[in-house]
Amino acid sequence: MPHLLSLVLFLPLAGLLAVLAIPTTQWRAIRLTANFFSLLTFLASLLIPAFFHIGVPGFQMVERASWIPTIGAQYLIGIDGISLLLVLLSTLISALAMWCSWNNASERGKLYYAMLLMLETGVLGVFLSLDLFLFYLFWDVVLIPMYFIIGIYGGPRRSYAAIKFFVYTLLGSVFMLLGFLALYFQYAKQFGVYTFDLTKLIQVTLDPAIEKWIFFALFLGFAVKVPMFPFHTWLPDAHVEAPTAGSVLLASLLLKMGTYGFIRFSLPLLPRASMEPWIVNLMVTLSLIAIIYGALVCLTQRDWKKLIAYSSVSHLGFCTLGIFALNQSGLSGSVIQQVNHGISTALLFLLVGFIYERRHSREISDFGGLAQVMPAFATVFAIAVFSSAGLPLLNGFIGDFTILSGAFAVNRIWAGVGVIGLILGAAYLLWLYQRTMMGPLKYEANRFLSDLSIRERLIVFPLVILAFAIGIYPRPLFEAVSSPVQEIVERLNSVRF
Amino acid sequence: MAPFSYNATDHLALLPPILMALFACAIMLLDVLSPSAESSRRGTVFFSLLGMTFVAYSLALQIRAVTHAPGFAIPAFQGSLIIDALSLFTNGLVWFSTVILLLCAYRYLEIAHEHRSEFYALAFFAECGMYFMAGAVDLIALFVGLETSALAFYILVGFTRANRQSNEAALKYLLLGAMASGFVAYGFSVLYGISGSTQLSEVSKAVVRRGSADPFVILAVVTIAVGLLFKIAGVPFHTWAPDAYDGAPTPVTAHIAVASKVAGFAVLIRLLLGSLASARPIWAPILAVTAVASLTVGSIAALTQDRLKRFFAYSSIAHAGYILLGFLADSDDGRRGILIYVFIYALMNLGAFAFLISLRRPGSAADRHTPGDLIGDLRGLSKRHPLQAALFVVLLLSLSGLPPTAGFLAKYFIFIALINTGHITLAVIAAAYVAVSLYFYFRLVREMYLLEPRPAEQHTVEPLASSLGIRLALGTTAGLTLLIGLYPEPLLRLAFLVTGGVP
Amino acid sequence: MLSAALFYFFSLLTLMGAILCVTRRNPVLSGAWLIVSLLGVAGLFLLVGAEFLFVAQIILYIGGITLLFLFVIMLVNLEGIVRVRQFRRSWPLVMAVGIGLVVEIVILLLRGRLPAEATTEASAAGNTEQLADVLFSSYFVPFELASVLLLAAILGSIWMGQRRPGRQAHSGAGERVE
Amino acid sequence: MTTVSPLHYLIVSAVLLVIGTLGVLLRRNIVVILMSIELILNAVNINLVAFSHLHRQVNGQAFVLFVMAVAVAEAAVGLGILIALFRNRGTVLADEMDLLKW
Repeated sequence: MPHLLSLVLFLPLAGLLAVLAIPTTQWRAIRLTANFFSLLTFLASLLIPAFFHIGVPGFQMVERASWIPTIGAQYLIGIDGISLLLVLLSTLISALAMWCSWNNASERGKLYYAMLLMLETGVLGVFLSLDLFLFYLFWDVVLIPMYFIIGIYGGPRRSYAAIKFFVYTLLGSVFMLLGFLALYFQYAKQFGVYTFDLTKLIQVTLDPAIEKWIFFALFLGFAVKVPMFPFHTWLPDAHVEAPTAGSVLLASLLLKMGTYGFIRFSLPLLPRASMEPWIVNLMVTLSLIAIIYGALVCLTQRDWKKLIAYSSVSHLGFCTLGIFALNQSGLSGSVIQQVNHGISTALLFLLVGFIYERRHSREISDFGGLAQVMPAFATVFAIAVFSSAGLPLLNGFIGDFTILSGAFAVNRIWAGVGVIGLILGAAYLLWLYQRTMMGPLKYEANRFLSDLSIRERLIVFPLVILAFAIGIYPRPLFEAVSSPVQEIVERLNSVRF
Repeated sequence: MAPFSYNATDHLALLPPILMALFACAIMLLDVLSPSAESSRRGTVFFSLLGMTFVAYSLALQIRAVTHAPGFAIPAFQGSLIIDALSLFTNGLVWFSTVILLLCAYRYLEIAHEHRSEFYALAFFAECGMYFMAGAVDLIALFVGLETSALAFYILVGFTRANRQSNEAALKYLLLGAMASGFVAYGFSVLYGISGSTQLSEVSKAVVRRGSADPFVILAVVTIAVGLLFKIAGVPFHTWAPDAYDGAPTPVTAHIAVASKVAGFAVLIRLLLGSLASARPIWAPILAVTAVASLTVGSIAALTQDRLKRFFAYSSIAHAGYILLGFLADSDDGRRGILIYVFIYALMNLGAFAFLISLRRPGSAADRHTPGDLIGDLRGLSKRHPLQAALFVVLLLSLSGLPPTAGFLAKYFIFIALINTGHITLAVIAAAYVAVSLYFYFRLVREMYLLEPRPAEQHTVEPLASSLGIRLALGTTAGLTLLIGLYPEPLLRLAFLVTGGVP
Repeated sequence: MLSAALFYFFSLLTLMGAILCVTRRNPVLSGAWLIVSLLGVAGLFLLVGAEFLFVAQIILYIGGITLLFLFVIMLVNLEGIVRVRQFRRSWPLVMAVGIGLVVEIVILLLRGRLPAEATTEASAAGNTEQLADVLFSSYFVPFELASVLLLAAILGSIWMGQRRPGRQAHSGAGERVE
Repeated sequence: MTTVSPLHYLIVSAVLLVIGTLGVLLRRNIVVILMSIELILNAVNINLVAFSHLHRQVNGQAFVLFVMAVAVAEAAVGLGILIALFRNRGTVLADEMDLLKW
């Protein structure tokens, strides 16, 4: 399969064109086409591991084509263990998100599905690009459909949330672009060639001061997206107002773009700046603040969805903590935790969405004792909560544990604060579960809520399976990430004096 | 005194403006001769499009000749006109803008009850003037070209003479524009004084000889820079722009925003980066202040507008700020950035204005708000006209500089030029304003997509006043905007070719 | 000596005329002072041997433009205008800037050095012939273009000045009352 | 003080330029603003003629002819628009054009 990656990347785009070709009134056909294409993309992406060689260093299945030769930008995509996991996650989550919107968005379904498909291509492009220019293009392309998904199909404050999300992330990304350009010129100065090729740019040696400036330019782009602590204010608004599919995609995939950016670009391209003690301390401090702050805010939430949104701040704090532990277990834990968070948050948001469709409320106090009327829902929700809280046997545990062991190796206090965050996390999640599911049925209105439908069960099924599978047998994941992570760690160590 | 001669190259250089002037006269004659008013109207449109075809052919002849010429330039008329890459680039864009004007004007003028052949004749006169702005290398030819186009524009702005706003816009444009030309002329007179010649090549030598600290050079460069910044509406010389844009018939607004600005930038390039390049220390600070002020005022004022054309006036002021930043980067990258930006600016603004024209619906001319004037008129448009709305979104994305549209590349090259020449602060400012511009452009998207139509308007599903010409214009520009964003290589090649040729 | 005296006389005429032109309350007076100023300029032209321009200035400007001004002033009935405030409120600031500007430009001019005066004597041909010669050789292109400019101006002023058929109601007397 | 150098002309011209500019910026009466623009263009003409004299050539004087043509055209069109405006509005005050902020 010579062009498998391109196929995966552009299948959703083909779906987008197909959807646009169908008249608006035929919304059933639109729905079917969109789901078909996203499923097809997922199936195609399942072929990637068959051609992927685990443990081989560098990028694989690289496709290179001339695109804008005058500025040295190429169509250059490739994959390594880290992006492999994220690509598989993206295609799966996109397909599920598409499917979970089966019953809504009929009125303006065409635009909705078109935007979802565009988003899928954008996210896949971000994880596949090895050319900085191409990467930036996909990075920004992702924002456009998200704006419309939140803005048109979201909650009451959707217009505010959508533009806030858009402007925040764009502001970050233009500075990221300036950072890329600085790198580009530094490379051209040293080698006399203009290129955005990641594998080439890595050879550039930078003046320490410039390297730090570039680091912070990139940091702005990635940190807004993650979001790291002071840049997180767009996240609760966007999540709460977004429709279910939007929240799922936002939490599971879009946030990962930020952490992926750190791992793929900041660390390998700017190793000295990334190892600079004060920068590492700053990054870790921000991560720890995010962990604790996110958890504390969760404890005070009354809105079900907002709580889950803030839990992402906390969980992503673990991911960035793992990254800036700058060692093998921290980094691989971080990557695996990104996948895990994708799975567990997707589950949580899907379940909130299912409840909201039935009850049209997200106030935690409106529920209570749901386990009696919706046993299947309660079970899946329990799995999601335990997975998110990091209980053993479930996927969350693996990631958290690896990250904390990585952090512990560097600084015990970091690990200590992390553990506190973990405990707080368990507290707010279990409390949420208790308030909504356990006890007697609080309101009569909830008595006749129907349990999960077949479609809903089928949607959550793969995620539940994955949560258990990763929790019990995480080895394939570790194997996939170990080689690329090792390369990064070696690169970092090679510049350490 | 050299005896007068007229040879083949002179003829080639003068062919396009001769055609323009001839067709302008012919159009007026046609109006007198044609039997009925209706046939006269249609005839005028087709005849003017025919004229544009001839002009295109003559420009194509020039392109063919230039590619064989040494140094990609053909001087004509003893060095008062030149055919080179810059002039052809500018004339191409002006031509395109004029065609869009002709395509869109018909419907608009019909609605305003002012569909007269004079409009088309004036459009040709304006183009004729801009031809000389692009190609003149003699102070007098340049000045007369500048004035011819400006004068035609004053009249076009006030063309809907029954409309007070149009009158006032024209008058204000004329008063400030005439003052600006006065400054330019004053600067030219000083340049003539120090060089003893009106030819730019001689002027350039004199300026180099005197250096950039010479008082006369300072006087000339400052007055010329101020005058030209008036023409392209850089802050603080922009006060005429929102009123002129708002009051003018929308097709004319598009033409001022695009053709007149493109030609203005061609003059700026020819003068500041050409003949007065050695005076960079004088004009660079003026341009830097104007650029940053334009970005700021343009972006902030656009946030508060509720009238569409004023909104686009401020938006184009902000764009002028970006283009001016390109002048500050003293490198080929900078020159290329300017050209690429100008090209893409022309494309996306023409599209945006074509869309605005299609919003226009019949209403009383005395009304302050004819339908289609306010940003609120866009509300719920995505439901009524999904395709037009989508195309407009593409253009807005491009205007705010987001990939994968052409607008991103325009800003990208300005960033590149700034970073490469060490203007990091300016690059950061420019980058920050991208986010601001996103915010204000997406106010329009919000109106179209996010907000429900007002209850009163839900019943009146009026068709857009869209003619074939308008649809053609909107489709072409939006399509090209997207295409260039995805595959910009041909445009970049063109820009490289042109920067090779600027004297 | 005589030429110096004449220079100062004409300069005074020009500048006084200009100042009075822009400060008069009544536009008719402004127009009159404009004529004085333009006459001064014409005199200056004569002093440096631009005879043709001297004639053109008098015929074109004073005979043409100024009359046009006066004609329009009569046409648009400016009685009310005379009694209202004539200057913008920001005038002190703008005045200060203006005076600063004059000082600045004069300093620049004084510090600058003029190009050496050409030594070649003017050719035997008269001023008008010489002018015609350059106009039809070096400046052939702008000369032709100027015809387009003037054509556009004619077209435009006719279009603007024309009374629109069926729209006279808009210029009714009732609207003029401010 | 006996010989008049071109510099004297330039100074007269500069003062005239500024008077004209101030007229444009300060006056409210549009007719007077148009007259001020004529003053600016006359400043240019004085400059050109003085330089033309300095260089002993007539190129500058040719330029003056073009500036005059431009002045005529601007005045004609400006007054034309003024009449159209007066028909619609009945005022010739620049800042009473209240539909559009000055």
